[in-house]
Amino acid sequence: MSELMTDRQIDRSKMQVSDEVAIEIRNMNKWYGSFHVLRDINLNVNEGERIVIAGPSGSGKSTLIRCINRLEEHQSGDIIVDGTELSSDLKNIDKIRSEVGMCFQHFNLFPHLTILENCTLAPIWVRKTPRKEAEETAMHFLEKVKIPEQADKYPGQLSGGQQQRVAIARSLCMKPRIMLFDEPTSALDPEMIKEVLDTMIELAEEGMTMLCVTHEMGFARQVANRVIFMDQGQIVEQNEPEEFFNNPKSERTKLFLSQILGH
Amino acid sequence: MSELMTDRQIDRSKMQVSDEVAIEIRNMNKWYGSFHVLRDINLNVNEGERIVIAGPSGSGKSTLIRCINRLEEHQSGDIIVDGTELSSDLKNIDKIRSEVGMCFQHFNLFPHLTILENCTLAPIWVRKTPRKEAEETAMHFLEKVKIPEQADKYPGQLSGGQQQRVAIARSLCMKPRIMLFDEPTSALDPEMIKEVLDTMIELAEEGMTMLCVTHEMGFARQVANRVIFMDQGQIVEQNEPEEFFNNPKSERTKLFLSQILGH
Amino acid sequence: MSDVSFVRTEMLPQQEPPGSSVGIVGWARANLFDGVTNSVLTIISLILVYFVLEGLLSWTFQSVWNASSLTECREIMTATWGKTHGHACWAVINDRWLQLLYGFYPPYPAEPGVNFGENTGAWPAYFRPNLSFVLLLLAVAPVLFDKVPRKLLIVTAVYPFLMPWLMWGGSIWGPVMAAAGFGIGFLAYRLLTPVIGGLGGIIAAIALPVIWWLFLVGIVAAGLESVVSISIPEVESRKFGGFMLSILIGVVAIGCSLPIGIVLALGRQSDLMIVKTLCVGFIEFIRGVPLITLLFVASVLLNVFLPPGTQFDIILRVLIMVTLFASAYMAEVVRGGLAALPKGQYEGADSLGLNYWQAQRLIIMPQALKISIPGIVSTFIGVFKDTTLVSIIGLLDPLGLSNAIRADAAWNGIYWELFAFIAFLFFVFCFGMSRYSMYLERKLHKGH
Amino acid sequence: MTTLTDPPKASFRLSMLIYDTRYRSMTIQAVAMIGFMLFAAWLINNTMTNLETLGKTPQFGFLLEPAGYDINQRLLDYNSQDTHMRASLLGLLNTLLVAVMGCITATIIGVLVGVLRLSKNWIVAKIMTVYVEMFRNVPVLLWIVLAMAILIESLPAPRAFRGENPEATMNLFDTVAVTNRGIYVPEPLFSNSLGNIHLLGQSSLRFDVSVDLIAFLIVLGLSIFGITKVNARAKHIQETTGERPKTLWANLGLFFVPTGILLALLGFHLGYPELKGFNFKGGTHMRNSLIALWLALSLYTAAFIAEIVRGGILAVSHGQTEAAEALGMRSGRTMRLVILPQALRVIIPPMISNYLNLTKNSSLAIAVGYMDITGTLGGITMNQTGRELETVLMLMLCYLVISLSISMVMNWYNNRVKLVER
Amino acid sequence: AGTLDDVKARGKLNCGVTTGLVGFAAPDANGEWMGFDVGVCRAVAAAVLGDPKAVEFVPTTGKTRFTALASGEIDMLARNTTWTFSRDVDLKFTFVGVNYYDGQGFMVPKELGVSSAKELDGATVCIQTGTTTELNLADFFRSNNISYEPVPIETNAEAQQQYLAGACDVYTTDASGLAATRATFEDPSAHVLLPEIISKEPLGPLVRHGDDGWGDVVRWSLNALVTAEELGVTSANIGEMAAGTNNPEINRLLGSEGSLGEMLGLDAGWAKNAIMAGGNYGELFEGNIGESTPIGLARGLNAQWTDGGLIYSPPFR
Ligand SMILES: Nc1ncnc2c1ncn2[C@@H]1O[C@H](COP(=O)(O)OP(=O)(O)OP(=O)(O)O)[C@@H](O)[C@H]1O
Ligand SMILES: Nc1ncnc2c1ncn2[C@@H]1O[C@H](COP(=O)(O)OP(=O)(O)OP(=O)(O)O)[C@@H](O)[C@H]1O
Ligand SMILES: NC(=O)CC[C@H](N)C(=O)O
Ligand SMILES: [Mg+2]
Ligand SMILES: [Mg+2]
Repeated sequence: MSELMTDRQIDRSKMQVSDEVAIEIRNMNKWYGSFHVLRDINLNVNEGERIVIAGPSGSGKSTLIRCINRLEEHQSGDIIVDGTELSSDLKNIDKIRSEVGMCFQHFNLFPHLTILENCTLAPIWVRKTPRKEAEETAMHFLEKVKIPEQADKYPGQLSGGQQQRVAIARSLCMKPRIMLFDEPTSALDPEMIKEVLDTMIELAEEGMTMLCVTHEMGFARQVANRVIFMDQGQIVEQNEPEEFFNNPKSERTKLFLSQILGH
Repeated sequence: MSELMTDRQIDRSKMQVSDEVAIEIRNMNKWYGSFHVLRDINLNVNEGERIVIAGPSGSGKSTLIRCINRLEEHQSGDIIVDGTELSSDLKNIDKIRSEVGMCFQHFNLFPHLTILENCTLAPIWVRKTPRKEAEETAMHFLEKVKIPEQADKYPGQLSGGQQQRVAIARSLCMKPRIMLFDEPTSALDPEMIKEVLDTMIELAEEGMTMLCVTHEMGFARQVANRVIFMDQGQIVEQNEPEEFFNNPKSERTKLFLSQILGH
Repeated sequence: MSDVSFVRTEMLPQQEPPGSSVGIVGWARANLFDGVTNSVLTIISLILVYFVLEGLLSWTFQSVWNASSLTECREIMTATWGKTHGHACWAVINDRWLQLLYGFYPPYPAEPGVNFGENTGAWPAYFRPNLSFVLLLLAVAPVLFDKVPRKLLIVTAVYPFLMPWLMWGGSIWGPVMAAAGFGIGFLAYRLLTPVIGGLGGIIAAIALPVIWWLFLVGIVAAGLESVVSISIPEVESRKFGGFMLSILIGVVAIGCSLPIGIVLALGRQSDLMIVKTLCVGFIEFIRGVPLITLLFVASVLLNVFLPPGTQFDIILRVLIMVTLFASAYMAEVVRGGLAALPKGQYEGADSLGLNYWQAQRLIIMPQALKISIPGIVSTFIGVFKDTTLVSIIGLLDPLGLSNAIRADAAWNGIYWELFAFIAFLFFVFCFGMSRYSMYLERKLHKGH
Repeated sequence: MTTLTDPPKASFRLSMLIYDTRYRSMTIQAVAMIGFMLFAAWLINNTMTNLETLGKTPQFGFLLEPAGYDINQRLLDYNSQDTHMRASLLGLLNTLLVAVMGCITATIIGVLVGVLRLSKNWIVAKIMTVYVEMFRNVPVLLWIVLAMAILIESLPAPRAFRGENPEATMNLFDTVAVTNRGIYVPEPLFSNSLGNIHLLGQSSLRFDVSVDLIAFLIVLGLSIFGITKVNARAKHIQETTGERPKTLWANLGLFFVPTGILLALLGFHLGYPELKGFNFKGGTHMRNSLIALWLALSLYTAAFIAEIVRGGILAVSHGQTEAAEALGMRSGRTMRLVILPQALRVIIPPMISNYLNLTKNSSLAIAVGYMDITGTLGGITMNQTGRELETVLMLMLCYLVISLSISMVMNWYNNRVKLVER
Repeated sequence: AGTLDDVKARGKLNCGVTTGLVGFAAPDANGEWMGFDVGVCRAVAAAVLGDPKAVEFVPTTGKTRFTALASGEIDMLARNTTWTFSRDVDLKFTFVGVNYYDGQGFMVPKELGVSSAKELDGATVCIQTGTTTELNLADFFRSNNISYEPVPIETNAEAQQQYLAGACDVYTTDASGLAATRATFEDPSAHVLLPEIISKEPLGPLVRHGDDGWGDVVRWSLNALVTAEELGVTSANIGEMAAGTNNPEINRLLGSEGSLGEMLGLDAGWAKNAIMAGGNYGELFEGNIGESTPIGLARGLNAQWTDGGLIYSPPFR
């Protein structure tokens, strides 16, 4: 996959990692029917960390991050987000979901609402923010992703890159402390990828905790402070990006890296 | 856009231009509703000429060549193809269409017919050729475009480049004296573009009169004997390829060339 | 962050999921008892199903099959179970099922004494509707399924002429000569076009068959019949009834409405203002009124609209009206198919020099119709169900027959058994077809 | 062909009518028009000749003659001496009545079933599937007849309520009687009634408007106006502070207090049905013919609506639900704010064409003796007067007007909700 | 051409009957139509075509019967139809005679304890739509100033079901129909016919106006049946009688004397054929609806005039 197509200077100094734990996953297992899709996952994410998850298709990357905001249910082990344990307790789920933003591969904007409405919907109904305030926040984030002028259009009228940026803005409007990205650029054309990655880098610079499933290795190298490699539902290797790319330990990782960096 | 990716020697000597007029367009104007899409077009094409039409999107290139076989109706001026004036007279239209072959960007093959049937349909029904003969001709042209072995497949089973070549063969089966191409390669992957361009070059070598809307500047340079540049419904500049590329006269052309050759 | 670096040394094996989430227990947990509301719903549903089945099954299966009248049925019930309620008397179906299926279609050749004497049971003429039905399946098979050999298309082409002959009987020359009309049209076009030009050829190709059908078919057919007599006994349409009638009306209506519907759809799509207005007017008119009013027209008005003295029987009149009715719906279905075709197909055809009709016939229609098949099947189901309305104007379709049967002294007072049987047959037919159209829809989805 | 002279400017030739695209379309249209006119003329001519021989020239005078028959289920006053026109009017109202009632219940049942078919509960989903398939694949006429039969056979006759130890009793504290002749419910009565206004005098189209009703509607209107005000304020507050104040009690109060006062002023009381003689007297009677038709049409149409609803919901991609959930919205809100608005676009157009079908199917009322317009104008009136042409034409006209109005609404809606796209 | 010629040319008589009324017309399991009205059709067919089986029975509802006849779809209608002024004059049909003198009656369950129609105030009445009985009913209750609630029903079978289930208190239609219906009840004795007969319902076959020749054929076919009973000609003894008797009227009737058949445009044995088809009037009556059948109607008004009834045929002369 191509290197990150950004020409700006990335300011790694701002990306501070505190040592407060944001997400803690302990011995987590998940099955789809009788298919063991996540096996004994252990993962600690500190606040401000930027983690990239990579791995071959079907290795359970999406499933893992979907478990974190309970879009999928895990069957054993614990997931603790920001001190709250994810259980079947609806209140906990609500609490966690409003602190974890999620950004999908296919954006999943609401086509019947304008961009602005997309961004204000959840703050108004979930956070009970006054409309005015919600709209101001929304405009703030839309400016941040550089499309304030599209606020009154409908998603169908935007390009893919713009839509993905709206999706990010929409999550940000809930002021989450953690952002999950599931292959946010893989449905986009090369030019648009750049737009979206730029936005993500900016977020990283502001110290947002991020978990990102992506194969943009340039992004991983420059932004992440940890890369996790998954295979067959397990975390096979994790390391700092430099180490990970230059000096992979496991055979599986080597094979994978040779493939995706090779061509 | 990339240079022509062909490695074969192009034999320009064979490409003779006679001085018989194949297409004559005089003061032609066309409107879509109240939108003046073609303005005062004057163009003479001699038999054997190979003309490339270029220009920015929306400049009316497609409309122009669609007018030549009356897929669109023009409102004023004359178009005379091979001595027949294009008027509302159905007989003339039929006559011209059977002498002018057209090849679309999206191929427009008939998905319910096999390749062979696609190619024999018009000869049998329009030219009233006996089926046997039509099939022989079809196979001949399929061989020419190098896919005789696909004759019994359906279009859906072929790759884009193969489909486009079938589309060319289909037109050729009507033994047209003039071929019109509307961005025949722009829906194709780079590798497939080569296949199609090769086929077109071969045609050119055989002295076929060709009008081709394309942005393959390599093709234009090597094959065309005239390049026409259109903008806003007008012919802005026309010249021999060498002159056109190396020494454009109009500002508009310069700008355009810098854009498409630049990146 | 010293804990960052981690390498798994050995891969974990695939484990069995916790017991509660798989197997029957897991399934039940996930699908039936997932939360309080769901559990309550499940229990209520189970109780409901139990009561319905209990009543229905005992009624259906603890029943009387052999009796010659309702009274006898009741006697048997009283003797067996001590009460007459809660038990079905299927004897009425046993007694009348042939009638419910075939109406009054003679079980023997319609003109007794021809070859078979008065012996009514000798040579069941039921084989004629049965054969028609089997041939129908053969005729539509190549249209509906890709894998069927193309040769069967011959059956499809012959069927429209063969079916009326089988059903109504009479001389074979009538249908043959009617089919010959198409041959005449074709020949006229072929032979006359070089002589009098394309336009003349077309006019001749239309006019000659029409003249042939209107004036000559009868005479020629009669002549041929007197020379070489090939005929089977005639059956008046009055004798048609029961499910045979429903199927007949449905099949004829769909068969005939297809060409009309195509023409209407093309008219509605065209940019010729008047043609378009006429087509839209017709379609919207037909779709705007209930079928029953059209049937009223068939039964009380059609004769008024036709030239004085025209006589043709009620079944034909109903066939005409139901056909018109189906055409309007068919036109909309076909229009949907046309709209789904990319514009490039029209342009491709144009650029090759095909004229309008050639393009329609060779390029557009084959594709549009294929897309429309699910819609056509649904229309057929609708029309087939709607054939029950003919009972209101006195035709003896299954519902009409149920009235007639209940008017027989032997079965006066019977009720549920008849309707259950009729509903069951309709269900089997329609359900089968709707499944088929779903299968088609899925296939179409995959194909694109 | 090097030199091209000016192309010959051909003068008009007859063959251009066929071969010239400009004239050809005119030719075709002219031919179509002439063909249509000839056909119409032929029809009209036949009709005229035939009617002359039958001695029935078309005329509509019969509409003003006394009908002579009675109508049991009626929305306006009527007796057998009223004209055929009034009988038709009553029929038309009955058609509309059952159509409107049917559409409402069909929608409710259909939406419910459609949603339940998607339920995670296997058995509920399966039951709903059985229901849908059962109703979709059996003719509606059969269902109407069966519904009637079930009502008649399974409910108690009025005489079962009689005697010392009646086999059947009234429901809901003796206020509602469910019998096999229909359902008797309490009717509203006013002791200080304001009377009626008679409109259109003695003509066949006359109708009465109850002043009580008008007063009631006005007060209700005012209440609802008040409620919208309260809600608007609540919305305003929500937009400024984020919290939506509880409006339930204010709404309830606004709704019930004024109307309650008005009803008290008018001396509102309920007239209860009571078994007198052969039948229940008093109360409002919904005849079983109406109920059977209503039930059958609703259940039949609901099966189709259920499929539409299911399809509509499935058409909204799962990603939408996930996105909403990821934003922290609960399932109820997700449904209301995200899924439904999108599903409705897909659902409404086919739904309306099903309403149309229901209205047309209501013409099967004759099968159960419900006096809709097909039963009156197209049934008894046609039969007693022998004016087939006139009655059938009028009948079609009525349905056509209803259908076209519904189609117009549909087109309007479709244009309004088109998704904005590039 | 006249209807008679049409029928002869066709070789079949199209006869309209009801879609089903016990005793009057209904198809059996073999699709053979049976009943009193059917008998009239067969007699006419036998008279005209010599074959009682040469009939095409066209089931009609109360609604379609008149249009079927007016449009020529059927040649005659024998569908327990009442002879009324407007049907004759306005709808333009010729009633050729009366095969059953009827009147509209009421049937109620015995347990209601009703003994007179006047006590039916407030009752729910089942009634067939599109019939004279529907109009009579409205008139009757109106003139007696009592209220009722009509339950309009399309067919007799449906009406019977509703009545039995108690969906209506009373069923009213032609008394013959009532008796026929009651006869098939599980317990006929639980239901009574009220004494009032509120209308005259002369039921008879009818044809279109404007073809008197055909009207005569049907009329005299019916009369032949009546006269045959009066003269003692039965299907059993008709064979020997046809050979010639000493009663000249019988001879004229059966064609051994005179040329009545020729005058009608039929062959001489026309009446003989008609009578052989199903017997004379009395035999038809007894065989289909008479006291020996489950329906069990007494002759009553429909006895021969010689027995004090109204059945009376003009002379064959
Ligand atoms: N709803 C489901 N039911 C059953 N199996 C599923 C389901 N969703 C995913 N799976 C399976 O679980 C495994 C992991 O899926 P997941 O989507 O997490 O992979 P991934 O690593 O995100 O792959 P990709 O890079 O292709 O997105 C796959 O084998 C997939 O087939
Ligand atoms: N059917 C139509 N109705 C109205 N306007 C049209 C129609 N087709 C094309 N146009 C307009 O006419 C102009 C010329 O269109 P045309 O397709 O000829 O451009 P083009 O030069 O081929 O552009 P491209 O390179 O994008 O294919 C455009 O502005 C287009 O929007
Ligand atoms: N019950 C009937 O169908 C006939 C009723 C009545 N004799 C009539 O002619 O109208
Ligand atoms: Mg994934
Ligand atoms: Mg173009």
